[in-house]
Amino acid sequence: MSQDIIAPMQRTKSRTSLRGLVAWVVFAAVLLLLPVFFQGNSTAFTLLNVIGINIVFALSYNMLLGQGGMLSFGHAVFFGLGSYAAMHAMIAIDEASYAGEGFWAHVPVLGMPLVGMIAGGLVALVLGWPFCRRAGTAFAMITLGLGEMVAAAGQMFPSLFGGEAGIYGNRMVGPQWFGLELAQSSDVYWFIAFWTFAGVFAMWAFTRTPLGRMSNAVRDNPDRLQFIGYPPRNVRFMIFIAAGSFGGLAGGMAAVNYEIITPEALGLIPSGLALLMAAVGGLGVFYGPIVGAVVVTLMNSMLSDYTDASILYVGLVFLAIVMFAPRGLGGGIEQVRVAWRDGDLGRRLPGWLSGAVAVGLIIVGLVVLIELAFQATHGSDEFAHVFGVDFDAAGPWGWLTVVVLLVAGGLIKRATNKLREDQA
Amino acid sequence: MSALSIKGLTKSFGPAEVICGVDLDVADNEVHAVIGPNGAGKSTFFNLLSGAFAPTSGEIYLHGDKINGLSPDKIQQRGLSRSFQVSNVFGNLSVFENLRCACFKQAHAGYVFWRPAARVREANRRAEEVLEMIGLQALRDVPAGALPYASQRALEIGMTIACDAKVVLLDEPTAGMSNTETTQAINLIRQVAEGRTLMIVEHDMGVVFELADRISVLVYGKIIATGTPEEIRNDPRVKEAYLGEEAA
Amino acid sequence: MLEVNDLHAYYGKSHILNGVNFSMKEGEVVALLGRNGVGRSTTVKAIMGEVPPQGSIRFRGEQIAGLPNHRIARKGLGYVPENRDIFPTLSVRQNLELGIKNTRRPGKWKVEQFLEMFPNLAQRADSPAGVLSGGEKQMLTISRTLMGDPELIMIDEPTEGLAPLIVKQIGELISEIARAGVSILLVEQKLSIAMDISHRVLVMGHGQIVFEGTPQELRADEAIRKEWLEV
Amino acid sequence: MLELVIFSTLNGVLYGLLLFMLSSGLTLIFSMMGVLNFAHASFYMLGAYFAYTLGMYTGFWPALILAPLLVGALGSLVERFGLRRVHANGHVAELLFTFGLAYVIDELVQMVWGTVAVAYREPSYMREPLFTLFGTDYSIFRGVVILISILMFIALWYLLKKTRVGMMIRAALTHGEMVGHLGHNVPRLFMGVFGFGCALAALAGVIGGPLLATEPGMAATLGPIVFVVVVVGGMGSLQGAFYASLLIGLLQTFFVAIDASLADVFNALGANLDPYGEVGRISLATLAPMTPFILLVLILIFRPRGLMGELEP
Amino acid sequence: MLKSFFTLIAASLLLVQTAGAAETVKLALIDPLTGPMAGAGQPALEHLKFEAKRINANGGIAGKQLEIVGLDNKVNPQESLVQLQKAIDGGIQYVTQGNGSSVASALIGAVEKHNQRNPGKEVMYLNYAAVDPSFTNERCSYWHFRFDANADMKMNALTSYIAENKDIKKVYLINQDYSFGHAVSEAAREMLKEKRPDIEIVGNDFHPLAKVKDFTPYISKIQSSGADAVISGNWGQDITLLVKAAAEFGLDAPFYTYYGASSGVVTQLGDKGVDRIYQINEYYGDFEDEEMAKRQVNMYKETGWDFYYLRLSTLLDMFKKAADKAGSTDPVAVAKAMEGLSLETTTGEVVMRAEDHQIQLPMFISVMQDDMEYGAEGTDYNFHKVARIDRDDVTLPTTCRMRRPK
Repeated sequence: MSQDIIAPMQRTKSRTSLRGLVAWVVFAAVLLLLPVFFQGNSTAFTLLNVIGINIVFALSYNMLLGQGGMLSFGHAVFFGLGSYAAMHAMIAIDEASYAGEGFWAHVPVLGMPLVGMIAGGLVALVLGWPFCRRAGTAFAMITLGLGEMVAAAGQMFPSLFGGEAGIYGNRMVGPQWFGLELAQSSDVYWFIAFWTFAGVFAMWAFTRTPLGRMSNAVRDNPDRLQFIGYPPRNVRFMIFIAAGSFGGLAGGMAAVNYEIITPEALGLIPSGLALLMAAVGGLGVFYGPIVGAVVVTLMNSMLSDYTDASILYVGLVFLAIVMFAPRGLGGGIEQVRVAWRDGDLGRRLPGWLSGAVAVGLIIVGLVVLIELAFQATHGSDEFAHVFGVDFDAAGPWGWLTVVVLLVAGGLIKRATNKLREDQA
Repeated sequence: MSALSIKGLTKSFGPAEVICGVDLDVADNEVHAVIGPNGAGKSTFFNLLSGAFAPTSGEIYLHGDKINGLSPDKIQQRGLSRSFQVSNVFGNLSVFENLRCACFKQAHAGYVFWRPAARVREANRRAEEVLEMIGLQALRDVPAGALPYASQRALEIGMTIACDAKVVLLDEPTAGMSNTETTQAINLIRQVAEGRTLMIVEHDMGVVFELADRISVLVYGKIIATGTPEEIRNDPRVKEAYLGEEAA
Repeated sequence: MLEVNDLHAYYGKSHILNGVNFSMKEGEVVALLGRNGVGRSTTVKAIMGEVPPQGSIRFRGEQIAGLPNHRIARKGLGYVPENRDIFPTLSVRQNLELGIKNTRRPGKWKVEQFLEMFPNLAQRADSPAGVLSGGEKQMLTISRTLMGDPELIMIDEPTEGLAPLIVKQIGELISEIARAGVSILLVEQKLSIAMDISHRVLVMGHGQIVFEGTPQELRADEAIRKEWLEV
Repeated sequence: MLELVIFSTLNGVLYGLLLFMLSSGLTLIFSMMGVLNFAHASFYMLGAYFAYTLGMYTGFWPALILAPLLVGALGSLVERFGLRRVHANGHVAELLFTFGLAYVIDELVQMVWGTVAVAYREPSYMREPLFTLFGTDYSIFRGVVILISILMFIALWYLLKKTRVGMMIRAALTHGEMVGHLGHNVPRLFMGVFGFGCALAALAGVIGGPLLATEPGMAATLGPIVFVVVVVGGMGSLQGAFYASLLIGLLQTFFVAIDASLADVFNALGANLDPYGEVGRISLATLAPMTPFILLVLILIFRPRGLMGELEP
Repeated sequence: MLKSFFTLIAASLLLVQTAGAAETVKLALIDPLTGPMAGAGQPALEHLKFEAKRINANGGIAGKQLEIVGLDNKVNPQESLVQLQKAIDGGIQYVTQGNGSSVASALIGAVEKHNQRNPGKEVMYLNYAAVDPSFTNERCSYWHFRFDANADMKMNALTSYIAENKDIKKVYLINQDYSFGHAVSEAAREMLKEKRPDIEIVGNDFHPLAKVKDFTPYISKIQSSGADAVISGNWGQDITLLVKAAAEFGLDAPFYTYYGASSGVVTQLGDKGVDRIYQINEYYGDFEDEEMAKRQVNMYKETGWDFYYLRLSTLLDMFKKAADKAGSTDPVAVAKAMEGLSLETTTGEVVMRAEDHQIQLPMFISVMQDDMEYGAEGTDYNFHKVARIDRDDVTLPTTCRMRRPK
């Protein structure tokens, strides 16, 4: 498999630098300041919590695909099973604290992500060995089969998975730590923020360990790996376990956040979501999946308020990124960052800006087109509402707008390409 | 005891026998070159020695230990390491990372995930050493895939020796290099050869005669001659194999 | 007919061709000699577009560098690759038939003609070509390329790994092609047949042409032979 | 008992043939271009919907021809303007592309034809029984489906073995570059094969639509099974895909037909499984739709090159 | 790209915060509105909007105008909780939902916890179609009201009808392999055993949910078992494909189903369903009542969907009645008023039982027929009433021990 879309963009610094530290301080500060910004807005907190979970989930997925070169269609198995384990533990805490005795009575709910992590890792440990013989298509297919099978099992064993209705628990039980009673989503935010930070940091640190490096090595060139003394299968297996653990960590976070887990969480759709987030954000940059998780989560939860074609937009965004920006949004950000670092930004900015304008026009044109088409075929509303403007599919003006926007966008794009060629 | 001892080695792919009964002994600290026309089976021969293929029959002893049939990683652990004809590095890792990955085995650190790679002192020290040896300090943080060709070849050799193997196989280390680059490569290989047993497949006769203590000529899967460079140069069978009747 | 000017080519990072210059005339047989790894095969691959070429390649005055390979082939260049690339699941006859570029315009070479020329192939005309021996495969690939009526055929190491008797047969076939008026660019390592058949020889070293002359001149030039060809 | 065996066989074969029609296109595409087309089942769905809409104007038979042609053309365009562009970024990018394409096609189908199933039915005269056995009818349409599948296999076989294009395809499977050196336009051949593969999927859709259901979820449920067929059969092996299709078709039908639980099976093998426990209680019929995936995982563990494949994926 | 997202969020947050003005009362429908399951959520949304117009024309709910807000959950429980939070933040205090027991289970838990943790901001959950019996038994919640008969009540009604039919001697059960399917199968076996011990259960099959494309093997099995009737709780494609396969193989046994008339089934089955597929529901397709017929005609004209969910109309009417009675749209007051409330509907009197918040209503068995006066989905087919089962024959006792807030 060619690794072009996975390849990191630039020189990789091998020593921890001060700049790296700054990034972490900024990340922590953002996590600390967000609540101030969104105070009193529980929807925002709810979304932030989902985003936090998805960040860890997407990053854990990228340990496989981006870092280790293993395309998986079954990563939700670890997320889901980790979530189930955490939920069972939460129920145990509930029962034990009701009885007032037993091991679980002393376990705080705050620690549930660790339970999920252990469960995810164990599942990967038990299942993973036969899968890791090959990367590439065989691995993709076998994880697809695994996902389908575990999802089916989720429906077949109600005592463990609770049937379709799933199992549910209460997070406000057990010993309370740091005064967090976890009643409101704003309370849960601190829990999520802590584990998101811890998870992201741990996964970043993992990339710096020998095994993390070996996982890049097995991605780049598994054949060579055995000639420096490591069977690729062993390395893949270790990565698989690590990715499973962090997938389980995200699952544990989800268990506390939602207080319910259903077998659907094991299936192909959430696995696809992980892939979507990682690919949209960019596989080659460490923070790519974080960007992807933010964008895809927001699109998933918010876009349907504005349009019935929301899923179509998600699909089109994904397709556009695969076709035109294979390094994802993170790759784009990295390009800007590198240009800025190299003092190249001033020269390249005009080209990028006019390119952005062109793409923006084309996007707006396409959105109007899709909305018009939607109205024309479904027609329950009289007008297609786009960006606060009403368009009528029956009249010519809407369609004309589309043409104008697309043509204008196309022309600017062409001019931009020429500008860039001249620069190069 | 010879460093590498090969007895009756054969390899068949289906009906085609590519290596047909090779016997060869390579002494400790010897630089041994294998030459031969295209398609003679040199690459297959190396692949058999390094474990990429399992031999059909015959034995290979490394310092007296039988290694035929072992997997490449096991053979590597026993002290035989090889380079590749086409640069076979980890393209997206930096030069230093490439070397460090190659050093982890010796430091028993490849599966370590509880401490940063930067703290695996032994591997870091060794990687720095090799980096200096192959003269790529300036390109230390450049992804290996983006290196100039000659540097990539140097890195290839660097990775091969990083683990401190006692026996090193180099597959066409100077293929595709210019004259000056070739000279540099010869110097590097000479450095590498110190205290090691070296086996080289090479087409550039200048390089071969410059480096080799002994030469074996492989034609159609058989070694038709083994000897010092002078003996080989004057062997009519070798001339024929290379140039056809015309020259012989 | 064929003019190659300042041709460069890379395999990944490795700079294989370093400014190759040569030209060929109509009906000429030229041998391209040199040791392994000096860029002989890469030169023909670059001409066919299999390796991206940089520089100028003109065929009958037309620039062909950068065209897709089928367009180059349709302009009248034939290519017989080193590894022979016969289609193993197709029968011998089908292999030959696939050499025809346009079924509506029959060329001067006929399937039957080759089957006559090589009784071994005729015997196995309808069995899968994968079972042929190395020599037979070589005959088949050359014949297959001829079915497309090339005006210039480039043959990469036709005798590699073949027994002396077969080498002789191939030599005869190549002479036959030359007699039919097709120009030939022959990539060889062995001097023997190249010296017999070719009008002109080119010797390559380090990605460049280092000698150009008649076979006689090469035979006389001990220095070139020592430096670039012999052991 | 006998009727159960006969009808299970008939049904298994019919389902298997349908699966093969789908997977043959995917196999061709994969073996030529190395692309595991995730959107293949979406083209199957498009076939059904196109035939439904066309059928309203032209009737069933012309739609049977026209819909695959249209979908084939669409597939060619996808190859030309989508896949070819993505190809430079490697197989992961190609897979992601087809993954996204499946997403978009599914959504577009919902936009155009609505979220509920459409009334795509076979012509009424085909609903009559072809024969009746043990009181069970076997409709003419099912006979027609079997006939069409068999005709398709013959056509496919003829195309690959006897025509010049087929020879080119077979040659390009192993030596794509060489075919180009002989003066044949390989990119166009790829485009054609991709389109042809999509057209085969669409043909399966035209007859699978009335047989099963024409609804927006039809691609998502069948998609993974088609992959299973291709992998189990051996990547790139048409013959393997054929056997795998029939195997899966028959396995699924017979698992349903056999009235036994896991406990029965294991206890018959000498194990001791609680027949009322959560595991023992599971009936084979319940497991039937999972058989493809169980088969897939087993095959990949024990025989990674599949039934007939030459190479490991 | 990113920036437009931030503006999007900002805009959406603004939107929900300025909403919730005094003069309207909002009811959020949390159901699949996009994606493959949208066919289940969209008709409910249209039905609610259609009926809201009528309610508003008649004075609204406790004097306020009713507004229906659709929130898309893609039938995913986790996503539903996000949407619930969005609704709550937008000042919405009433949510309704019907598709998926998993979602209902998540919503019951979430609403319960929310109300406990946020006194004064209570939310009420009006369930219109999630039929898992446990929601009004062991899992009953004060804030959850169910307007559909639960799975057991439906089976009670259905088995009462079958018990009357002496021709049925052998029954085959085929259901989806998940909690709901198992519940249907179990209820059928128990109730038939009690009401007609002579009936033999000749088959009890489970198949995975929405995974089976080819039902013919099951039909062969049913055929060879000699069953006189088939009972199935299948929904979605699983019921369509099942009955279709039966028709093709000339299986004449009637199918007694829960969801034989859900959207898309009639269209796909066509004449294959006639006289073959029966449904147990709170309504049927004859529209004998003139007023109801008018609503069906108008709604189909306006929205393209049939007037299928009588219970959604019941839900809104009861909501109105309770709020009017309480004189407030505060959920605490409305919930209190709704307990034990009765309402006269076109099919007779229905009562919201106070013990478990399970509606008590008469039910109907109907069968698919051709040439109906009011065809479903633009066809000539619809479900013709076969029998009415009185409220008392539908009702079942509850194990609910309702915990009422003080």
